[in-house]
Amino acid sequence: MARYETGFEDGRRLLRGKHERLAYGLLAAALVAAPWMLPAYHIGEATFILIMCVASLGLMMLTGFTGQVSLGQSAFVGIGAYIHTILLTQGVPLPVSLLLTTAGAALGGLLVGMPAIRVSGLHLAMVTMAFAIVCEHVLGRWKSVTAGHSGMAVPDPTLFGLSLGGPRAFYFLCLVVLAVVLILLVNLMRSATGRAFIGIRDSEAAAQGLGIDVARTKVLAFSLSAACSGLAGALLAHQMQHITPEAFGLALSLQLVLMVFIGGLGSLRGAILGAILIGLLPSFISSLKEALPARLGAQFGLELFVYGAVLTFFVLLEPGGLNSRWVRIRKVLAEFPWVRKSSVHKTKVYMKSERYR
Amino acid sequence: AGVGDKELVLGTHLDLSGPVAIGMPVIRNGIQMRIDEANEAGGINGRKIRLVIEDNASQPSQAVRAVDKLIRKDEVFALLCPFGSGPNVATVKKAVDAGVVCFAPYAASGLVRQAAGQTPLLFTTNLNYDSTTSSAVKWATGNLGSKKVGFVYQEGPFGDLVGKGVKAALAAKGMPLAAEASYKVGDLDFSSHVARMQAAGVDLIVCATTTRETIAVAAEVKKLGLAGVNVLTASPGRAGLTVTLGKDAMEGVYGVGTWRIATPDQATAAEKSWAEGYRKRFKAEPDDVAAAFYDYTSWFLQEVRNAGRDLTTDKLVKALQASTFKGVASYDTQRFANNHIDPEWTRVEQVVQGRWTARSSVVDPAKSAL
Amino acid sequence: MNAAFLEVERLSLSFGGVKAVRDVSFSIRAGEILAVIGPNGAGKTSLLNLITRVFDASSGSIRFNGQDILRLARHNVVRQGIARTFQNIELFEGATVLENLLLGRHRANHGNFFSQMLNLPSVQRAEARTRERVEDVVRLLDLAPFRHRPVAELPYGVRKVVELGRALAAEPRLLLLDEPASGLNPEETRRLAYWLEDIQAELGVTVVMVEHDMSLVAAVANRVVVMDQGQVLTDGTPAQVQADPRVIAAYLGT
Amino acid sequence: MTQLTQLIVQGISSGAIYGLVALGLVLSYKATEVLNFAQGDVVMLSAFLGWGLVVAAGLPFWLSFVAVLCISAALCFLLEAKIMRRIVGRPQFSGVMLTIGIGFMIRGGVSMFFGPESRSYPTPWTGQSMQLGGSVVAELNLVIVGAAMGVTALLYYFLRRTTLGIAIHATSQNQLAAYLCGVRVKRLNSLVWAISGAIAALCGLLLAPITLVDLGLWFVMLKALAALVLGGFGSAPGAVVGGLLIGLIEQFAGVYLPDGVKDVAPYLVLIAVLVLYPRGILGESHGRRV
Amino acid sequence: MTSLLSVRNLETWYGPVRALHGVSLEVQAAQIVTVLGANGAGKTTLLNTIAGVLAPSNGTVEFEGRLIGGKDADEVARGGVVLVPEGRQIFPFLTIAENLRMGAFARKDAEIARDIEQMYDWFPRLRERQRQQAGLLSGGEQQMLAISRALMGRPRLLLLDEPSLGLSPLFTKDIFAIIRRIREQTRTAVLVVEQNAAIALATADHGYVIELGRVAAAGSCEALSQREDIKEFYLGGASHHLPQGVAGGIRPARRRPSWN
Ligand SMILES: Nc1ncnc2c1ncn2[C@@H]1O[C@H](COP(=O)(O)OP(=O)(O)OP(=O)(O)O)[C@@H](O)[C@H]1O
Ligand SMILES: Nc1ncnc2c1ncn2[C@@H]1O[C@H](COP(=O)(O)OP(=O)(O)OP(=O)(O)O)[C@@H](O)[C@H]1O
Ligand SMILES: CC(C)C[C@H](N)C(=O)O
Ligand SMILES: [Mg+2]
Ligand SMILES: [Mg+2]
Repeated sequence: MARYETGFEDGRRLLRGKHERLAYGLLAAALVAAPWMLPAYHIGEATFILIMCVASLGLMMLTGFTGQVSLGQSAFVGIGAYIHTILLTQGVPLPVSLLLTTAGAALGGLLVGMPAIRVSGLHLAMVTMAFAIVCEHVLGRWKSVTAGHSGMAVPDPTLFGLSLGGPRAFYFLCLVVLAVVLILLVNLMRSATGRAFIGIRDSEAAAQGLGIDVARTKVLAFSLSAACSGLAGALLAHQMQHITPEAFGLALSLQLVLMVFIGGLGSLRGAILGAILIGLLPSFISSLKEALPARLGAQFGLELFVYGAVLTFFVLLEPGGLNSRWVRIRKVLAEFPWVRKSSVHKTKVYMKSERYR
Repeated sequence: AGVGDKELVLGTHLDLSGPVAIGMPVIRNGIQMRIDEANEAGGINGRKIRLVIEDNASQPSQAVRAVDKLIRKDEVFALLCPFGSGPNVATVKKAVDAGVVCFAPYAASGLVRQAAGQTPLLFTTNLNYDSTTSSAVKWATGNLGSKKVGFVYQEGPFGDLVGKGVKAALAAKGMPLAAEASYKVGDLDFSSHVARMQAAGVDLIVCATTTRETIAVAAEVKKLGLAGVNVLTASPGRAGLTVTLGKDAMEGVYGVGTWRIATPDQATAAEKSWAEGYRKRFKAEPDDVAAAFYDYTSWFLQEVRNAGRDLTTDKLVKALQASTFKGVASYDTQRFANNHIDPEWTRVEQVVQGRWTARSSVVDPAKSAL
Repeated sequence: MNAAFLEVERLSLSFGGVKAVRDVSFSIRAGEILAVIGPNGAGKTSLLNLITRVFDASSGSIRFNGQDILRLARHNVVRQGIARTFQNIELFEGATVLENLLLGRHRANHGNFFSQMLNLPSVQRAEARTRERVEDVVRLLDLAPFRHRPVAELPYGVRKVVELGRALAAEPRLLLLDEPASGLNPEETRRLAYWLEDIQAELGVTVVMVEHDMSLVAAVANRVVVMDQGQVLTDGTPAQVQADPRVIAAYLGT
Repeated sequence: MTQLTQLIVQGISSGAIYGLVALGLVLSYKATEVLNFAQGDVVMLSAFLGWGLVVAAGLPFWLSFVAVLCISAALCFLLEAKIMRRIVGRPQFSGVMLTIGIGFMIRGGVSMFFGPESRSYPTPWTGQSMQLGGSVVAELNLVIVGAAMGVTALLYYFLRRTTLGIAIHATSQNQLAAYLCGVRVKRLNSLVWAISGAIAALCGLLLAPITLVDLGLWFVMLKALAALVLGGFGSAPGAVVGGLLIGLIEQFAGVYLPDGVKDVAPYLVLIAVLVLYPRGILGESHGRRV
Repeated sequence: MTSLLSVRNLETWYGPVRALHGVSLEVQAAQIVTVLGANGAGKTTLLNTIAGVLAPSNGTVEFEGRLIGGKDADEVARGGVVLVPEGRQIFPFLTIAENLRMGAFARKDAEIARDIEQMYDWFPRLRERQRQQAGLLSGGEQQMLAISRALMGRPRLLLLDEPSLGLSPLFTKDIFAIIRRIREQTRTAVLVVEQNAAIALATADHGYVIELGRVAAAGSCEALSQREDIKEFYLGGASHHLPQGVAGGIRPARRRPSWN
């Protein structure tokens, strides 16, 4: 079903047409019903993915839309997790602590962003990576506050005296947080600020020429993505039940970048698809191991190899990320009986230097 | 959970892809060898043993997911020898809360105990790094005449705990810690650590290091020709592998021994036959760490058998608490006191002609000095 | 109303040893179309870059509507109602034509970012207004067929028009165009001339245009400034400068 | 005093390794604008290959040395020709992602094939040291410093003075235009990757006797990245300067600053330098005009 | 008689979009041929396909009797067909001199330095700026650089995509004069796409008009210049200039924007 817009509002509407409303309604129902359909283990996995979605949405803001690659997102996740845990142990109620954590991480993002925006591209990736390394180190060394490498136990989440620590309740907490974050970000992306993000990504010179305050907008994107990551960190702390600095190291940053990249830069849906894929990968690999002959399955490094292979595969074969695959599938479905095999004509492509931006 | 009609499911998580992955093959081999033997003998009380191994990459967060999977998906009966202080501290509470026995985690025992809270389900066999190192340092100040002590350690619970021991020993003697230098797992270059020690003029370097780092520190000391500086490594660095790999560099290094390293000429009959079996099974030279983990597995399976056919967690815990054990790598018979291995048999050893050689008698540091 | 709308005085710019602009002075009245012509490398683009504050002038002043532009923060220049196009086309390649035009109206958007996140009614109203304005531009420039096309795949000529549209979407009072007709054929240039007339006559926008196509300059410009080697060579009506022998020698050729 | 010289020598020699690894990165970045995150893994792989040839196959050291250089070069050649070429024209970060994936595969593959144990092999320099200015210097350190200087000088000459070198710059700035000038871009890119592979192999072979042949060898990559950025992305002398700087910072911070600062000192310096000089120490400044 | 370049039935696609629908065209030795067409007609696509920048999905390109269709651009360039692409593809961080030297990359002879001097003589602005980064040149200067870099390759067929883009009227004339001179001196054939049809038709021998990816008209330049439709569309009416004060012209009615 092709879509036609019949007014300006259509272009901005969240769900266009009956079909989308139906599809997303079904999805919502499925998500709500899931905890009763899934075994406990899978609820845990699903919760983990929901949390990762929040974090990867944050990074998508920064990397996918504003074009600022950050390898330091783990630091904000870590900061969020620690602030939240410390606040909870001080007896701050959960919702307040979540808000304060988000604000704290946003402030952190602001402080990091202000100097960091002086550099861009791979330089920025390195600066943020350095920041993440330093941050992990500080978390490990600041023993009086963070208990150092031995880590801290995370109190169970409780809301008005109700424990949300059980897998099901916690799943819903994460689902609600994700939904709220998603809606806020969708709103932002279809308004002026969201467009300004994209403008800065595509041409800073032109953005400046159109009256966009490039520096301020970049810092805003930084701070926003840090806020999302911090919030995700708070939830992740509950999921882990015991937090240590290593949990928020470079590996997490890489994972997040992989999520937004494999999901498809420049699309919120991509962030979510990417989080699902990368989130499911470890379980996939461990079940693959069981399926393989014992000799091969027991090889050291198999996990790493398969992980790398999957990554390589997706980067090579899905240039637009999972999102663009999704869009193509949807297009085929929409045009269904009239499926037209789009004639594939390979075009030559040339590398465009990004130094000249 | 995990107790089937024909099968007993156990789980573990090791660092298969992280910075300490080098140490894992021998651990896995040791555990696997004992389980295979049990299965070849028809299983235990009519049940075959199946061990599910997950990867924790030495990362607490990944360990949490691994343990989640082991508990909820594989529904394991117990965790057997899971690896790493960080991963275990992060996961042990989860496991025991779910009613899963956690046996012999290779981690800083005190911290794991602390993380688990009061529970009868956790059994720790890893000698406490602090108490063992502490008595070894005391021994060194007495017997080697060390006056200034420096400390090189891995950041993290393992290093912290060893450090606690070192400081305790020095405090008892009224000595300050002359210098300390930390490193992160994965660091390659130890020249600045040793230079720091040199600058402080230490004559004993205590290392909370594993294989590679122990060798690196020892080699650096040799290279700089620091005469009269002794190196003492905490128990993880005192392994057969360290000497095999480090060769000449390791000559003269002291180590805190917490299990026997048998060399062919001093091996007992039991040890010889174990070594033979290991060689046959894995086409590799037997290893002391493998032996230690073979032992822990043996101990566990011994009590699984003693708990009887109608195996329950309670019965196993009772059986373990009442058990005694002496394996191929034990210095002497041990049992559990408050679910921690007792006595903590320890001795100081030194590499002489490529072999760990006893320098003290075997004692329990809790009861008497080395 | 006849006071100078934009007044450039003794403006200079140098890059290391290269003096790109030296002591340039001129002024425009509101509603005029001023063409800036001159040989390659004369400093025309640099002049536009100075007005939009891409570069900081070495000396001199620019007054726009009584405001000293050189004192403003870069992004605030647009708030004053100045919009521009670029010689080498600086569109947002990853976005569609419509998104490019919407971005053009950035300065006219209301609401801080919290209200945008919450999609408050005021934001919704502002967005609707923005879309209306953009549709006006689409209609004016006949961009409807390209509305949802990604800019990256459009031919050169259309991209030039999109860039003009983006500048117009900002509802500027002063429009700076850098070689708007380059890459257009005469037929298309004629269309452009009509648009410029509309922009001047009906929207009341003042235009400064750098251009090499003398047919366009002759057709729409009220006044022409000729630059050479960073300096103003002469100015006057199109007919005057076209007849000036110095201009012919340096620029037009015989 | 002797301690000071000793620290400087140590710093320079570990810095030289960082610089060498970074040089390899500079090369592939120069030609294809891909930041090769798999470089560290190639270093590690080469060390393992060295072990395989010297110990497992029992070949003489120098023969193995040459063989490893060739194998790594061939591997990187193929990597570019068969894989990296497919992502040409995609955003710069695709290359980072792809090489991260490939790096994982190399690491996984090595540990599957060789097993994760550490090992070591003898080299002509193992355990040799000499007196220099009153302090003890391992010969290996001198070899490393010499190799780094040699490679840098060669590369500098190649990139700056030869037509082919200028063609590499040109290709990275505007690939299409390079094609149109008749530069055989594809072959050139593969060649450059091969050279950077050979440099990585050299690093692996020099590093192995200092540490051990170990999966963790790829960690030098992090320091090399810091060196690369510190020196100014894409500048060959910058990479070496950055490497030396990081090596020295580490040594001095390790001895004179409070414990724990050493690990982060290079990164703190990196952040500070980039915030002050966004282009790095020797980075070229690229004006952009509109 | 075989032509220098002969393009038969060329078809080129951008993914699912077909930009050329079977274009055929000939260039004889030492001939200047121009291609005219509206925006998006496919002129750039045509030149890019000939030069090997794009791959044709159908049809053949033959140069000096050898098939070059589908070859990579570097091979085509080494074969003597050099393209000055749309959008001034210079090397922004190389100096002007280095840019020119890159133009002669495939050459091995000793006359490179002399040719560079020749370029400086033709484009004195480049000599003034020879040590400057090319990316900092003004638009027109970059265009000069792009053209002279192509000439450095001593092509036997020069493909020019809108050479006058951004050049001053004086320089546009110069460029076409240079093209003619090169043809005279070295018998280099030229295929030039141009919006400034007046000067292109005046310079060239033969012309093609492309519309929507097809050849709509072809013929000698005199013949083409006489055709009414071509005068109307490409020469901008009879006068070559827009009428003073366009308001009187015929124009489509449209709803006017209404702000202010
Ligand atoms: N950033 C810069 N650094 C050094 N020189 C520069 C820079 N920008 C411009 N120039 C020089 O200043 C002079 C004027 O450039 P400008 O772009 O203003 O010319 P122009 O009049 O727009 O020419 P054209 O008609 O070719 O576009 C040129 O010679 C150019 O080389
Ligand atoms: N990268 C691309 N992807 C998709 N379509 C393209 C792409 N490039 C060009 N096209 C389409 O191919 C057609 C021909 O474009 P081309 O650039 O060859 O036109 P042209 O005649 O050179 O126009 P101009 O005079 O504006 O330069 C146009 O309809 C254009 O939309
Ligand atoms: C090998 C080891 C004993 C060190 C390990 N990382 C630990 O924390 O206990
Ligand atoms: Mg200009
Ligand atoms: Mg074109």
